[in-house]
Amino acid sequence: MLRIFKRSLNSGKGIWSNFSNRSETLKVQNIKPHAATYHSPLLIDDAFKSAYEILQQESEKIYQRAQTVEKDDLKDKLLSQAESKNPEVLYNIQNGNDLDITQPVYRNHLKKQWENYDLMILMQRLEQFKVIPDTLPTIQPTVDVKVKFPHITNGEFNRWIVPGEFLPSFLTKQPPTIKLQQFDNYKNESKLFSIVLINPDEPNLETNSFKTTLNFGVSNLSLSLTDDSLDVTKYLKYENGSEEFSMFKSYEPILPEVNAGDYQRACLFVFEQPEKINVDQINAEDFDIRSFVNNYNLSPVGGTMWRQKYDRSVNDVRSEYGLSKGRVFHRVRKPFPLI
Amino acid sequence: MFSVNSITKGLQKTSITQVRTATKRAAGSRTNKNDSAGRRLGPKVFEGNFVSPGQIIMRQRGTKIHPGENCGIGKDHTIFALEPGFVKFYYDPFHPLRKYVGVALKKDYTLPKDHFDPRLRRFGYVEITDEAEALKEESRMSRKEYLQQAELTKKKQMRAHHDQALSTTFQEQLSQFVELSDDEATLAIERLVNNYKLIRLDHSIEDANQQSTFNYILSLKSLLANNKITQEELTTLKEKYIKLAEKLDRDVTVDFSTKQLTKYLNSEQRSALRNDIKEKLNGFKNKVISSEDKKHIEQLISTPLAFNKVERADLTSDYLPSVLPESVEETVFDPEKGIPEGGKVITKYDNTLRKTIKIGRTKEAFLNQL
Amino acid sequence: MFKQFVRFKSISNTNASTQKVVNQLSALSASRKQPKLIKLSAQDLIKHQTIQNAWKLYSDKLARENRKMLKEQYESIYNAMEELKQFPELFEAAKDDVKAPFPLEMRIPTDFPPNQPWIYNYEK
Amino acid sequence: MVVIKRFNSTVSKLPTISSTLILSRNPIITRELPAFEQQYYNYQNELWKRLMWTFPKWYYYRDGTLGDQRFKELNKPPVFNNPKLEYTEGRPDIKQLRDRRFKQVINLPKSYKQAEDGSEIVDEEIQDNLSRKINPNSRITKADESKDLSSLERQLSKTLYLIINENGWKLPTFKSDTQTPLHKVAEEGLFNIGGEEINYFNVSSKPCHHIKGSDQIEFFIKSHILSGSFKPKNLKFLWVTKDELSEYLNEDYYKQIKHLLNE
Repeated sequence: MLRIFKRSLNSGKGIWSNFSNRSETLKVQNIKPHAATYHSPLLIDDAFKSAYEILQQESEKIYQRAQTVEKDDLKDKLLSQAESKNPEVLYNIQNGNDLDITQPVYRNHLKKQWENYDLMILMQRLEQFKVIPDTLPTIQPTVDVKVKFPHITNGEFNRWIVPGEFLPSFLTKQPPTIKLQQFDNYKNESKLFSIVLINPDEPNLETNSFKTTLNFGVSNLSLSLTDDSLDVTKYLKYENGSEEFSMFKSYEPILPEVNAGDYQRACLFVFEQPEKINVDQINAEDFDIRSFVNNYNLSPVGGTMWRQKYDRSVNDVRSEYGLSKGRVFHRVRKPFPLI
Repeated sequence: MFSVNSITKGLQKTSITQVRTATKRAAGSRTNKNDSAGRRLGPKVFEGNFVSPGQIIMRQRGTKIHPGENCGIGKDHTIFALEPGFVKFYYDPFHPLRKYVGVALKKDYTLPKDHFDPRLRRFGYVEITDEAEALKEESRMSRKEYLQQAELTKKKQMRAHHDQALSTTFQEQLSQFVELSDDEATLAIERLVNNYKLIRLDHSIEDANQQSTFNYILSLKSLLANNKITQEELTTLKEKYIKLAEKLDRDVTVDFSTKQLTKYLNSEQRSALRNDIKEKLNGFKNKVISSEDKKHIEQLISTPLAFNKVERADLTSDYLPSVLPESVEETVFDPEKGIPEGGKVITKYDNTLRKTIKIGRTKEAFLNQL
Repeated sequence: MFKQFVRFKSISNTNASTQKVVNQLSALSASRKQPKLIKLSAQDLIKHQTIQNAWKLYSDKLARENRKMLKEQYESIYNAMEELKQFPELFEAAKDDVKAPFPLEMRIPTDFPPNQPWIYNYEK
Repeated sequence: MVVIKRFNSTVSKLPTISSTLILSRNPIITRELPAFEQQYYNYQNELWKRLMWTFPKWYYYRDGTLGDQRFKELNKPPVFNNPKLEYTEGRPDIKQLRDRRFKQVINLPKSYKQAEDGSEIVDEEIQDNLSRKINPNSRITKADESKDLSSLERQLSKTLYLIINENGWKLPTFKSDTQTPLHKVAEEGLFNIGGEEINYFNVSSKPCHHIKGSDQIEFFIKSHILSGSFKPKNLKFLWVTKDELSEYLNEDYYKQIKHLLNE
């Protein structure tokens, strides 16, 4: 028997048993029953019952206060606070159940989780690999950007990539699925985003230096909290002539040549647009990310990066994209100065 | 008594300077002994001078000057250049008390660079123009890679073999579901094999279908890029394939766990099927299960497209436990009244009675021995 | 010579006083006396956290009320003394707080009352 | 909300003053715990008992002694772990005669005789014996049962305050001149109306509060009654708790002095 926080336990009169205004996703999901050999601490149920009532009354007060508040962020904070001690919500959070991002309490939990781990990793990689300031001057992410390559049939790569890791070319040969998890979108509105993938490490032999190439560019992509990714469904629709978003550079994988530096960085940035962009004016051949940001008044809200170097699958992918065979450089770096 | 003045006057007049000549002074003084030759410290090149990689810029004790951009530091704090360029001495606003020396890659480049500006970087590698040499360099392997070649080839062959086996089973079964021409059948089987691989990695059936379509469109684009087909051909092939895919997806899909083709069901139909099966299974709860029942239950649980691997394991442990629970009264007997054929007596501890009790179970209770 | 190995029951050769010390130390030592750690199930863990959350909320509220009362009492005394400044003699008398000895008769509340809850026969 | 005010020196005419005595009887027994507090402490107590070390029986009851015999009679050994048996609620984990999965319940031999049903056998001879069973007094007194509001023995777990009836219920108030200290006025006043057989403790000579009227100021003096009794002639009086006080006093008046009173 599940002797747990069933709403029947609390006579069902409090705010936490009322689902007329609250989402069903705040209900507890998938309760695992105790093993037959498990023994609960004694008297835990009595204390829990009273504790539940006390917290529920407090939550009711916070809900009432939230009704009087006008500001979106403050209201969101209060709504999150009102549910943060709800045992059903806590159970869902702690037991790996699917969390509904539209609920303030889950959204704030996910935001905190992101800030405490994934964001730190991302910023470390962006700074250590000098993605900032080599591309953008700096960035303060507010959106969790996750990338994976869904075409792969190899289980090893069937996952979200970790910023900074080395990826093989057979993995990156198709456009990635990009998931943008917004945290400050309180009303689940649709917002316009631009996504660019650039490689600042393409050799430039004329100057004995590097140039930046644009490998993928998408604009006017409308995403919300629930519709949050650019995936195969959207790519297919685009192929079939839909105009949900505009592409100013179709995907071209980064294909490093033999001995062309230690590695090449794939820098993916996400920008929030104030308005629709006319993509015909964008110069995709000689792309400068800083002027792109300035020209269209974009605000960088997130990003990620990975690294690539020459591997045995590069030549196959080159031929798939109809590219000529890549150059081969001498293994030893020569002391010729910059031109 | 003499006054001091008179003594000094006397000294000036006589000008006696006393020199110790015969006393023993050959050992020298204790404190003066540790002199050494100069270590030739200091800057070796100066502001604006050109340096090559490895050239020493400064020898010092401790870090009088810190290594800045494109400079390295040795174990005795010797600063040397890492890149060819022009020496610049500067202060860094992030460490206001330090002096730095750096190598600017261009003559008129000032250091330190603005914090938010991109770095100026030198490529430095030279292209190999000789084709044979280029090929040699390209095919060069590290020892680690070389040693892994055998295993990699073997894995590749196994994958190909596996794919081939899948293709043949699908080829045999495909005609049961749809009527297709030979060309279409090849495409369809390729598609179904890819779908199977994706579904195995937890993609949904619908996602896998779309991914396979997208794969085909990209392969067509690749043919176009290599001038094997024209744009018009691409459009017609694409439309043809999309029609084929629609037809195929409507009728047939792959069941991951049995690796067999099966009729496609959409998500609503699948959940209805799941509920239906669960209801049927509930009919077997708390009942004696015969060997036919057992087969039937196994069949229900492994119905294509109904449950995933974890759910199947859960259902099996729920509905086909190795020993039926004691709540199934027909399987329990009183051992004092005699033991039926194949029955077993089990001794167990009863928590409520606080003593050991003996319970007889008939052979029907032991499902694992059916 | 062949020696047969027989396991005897070990006889402790400690004397009585040493054995006493051993006993006393064993009463203090942790070996074999500790219970199993409490490993709460997912549900019970949530219940425990809920109880602790409610306790925190409850005791915070009590402490807040207490602080507020003390603050008000202090302000009352302050205002009363300010008012008393109109009457210099009274003010001086109030200021020179003659510390009365703390009464020994004052008792701390106990769980149950004494046999005689109140002493009536007090004489000066 | 009380606001700190500064004394205004431009008052021309001095107001009349009075000294009011807040005479309290402090609680004699501990407060009644609210339900949640009680449940929380019980739960924590269970956790604490569950994590307690095993009782070193061999130290307190040496093997073969009479005490050991009595202890064994009272405490049945736990179920031992028989490897041939099936335990549906988990295998016992016995160390030193204790199942380590649970709290250990110890019944100690009683120092008094006990009947079969656990009730005490009262023996006249041992009424004053230290080993007799201790039966605590009831937390509810006769005064509570008879609802005698003028008794000092009522509501032992709460603070009681003295109120008297002089044209309506009020705290004892005494007119003061500008010479005698306020606490002396209150003390004399108390002895005047209630007799001198009161042992009381004056907390401070400073007033704890004041209420300002148009031409009079009322100062409050706090003190505790320790023993003795308030025995006035021809004066009705009551000992009431803080909550009850709100029923007897003027509503505004009670609001002004509420923060001075304890539960």
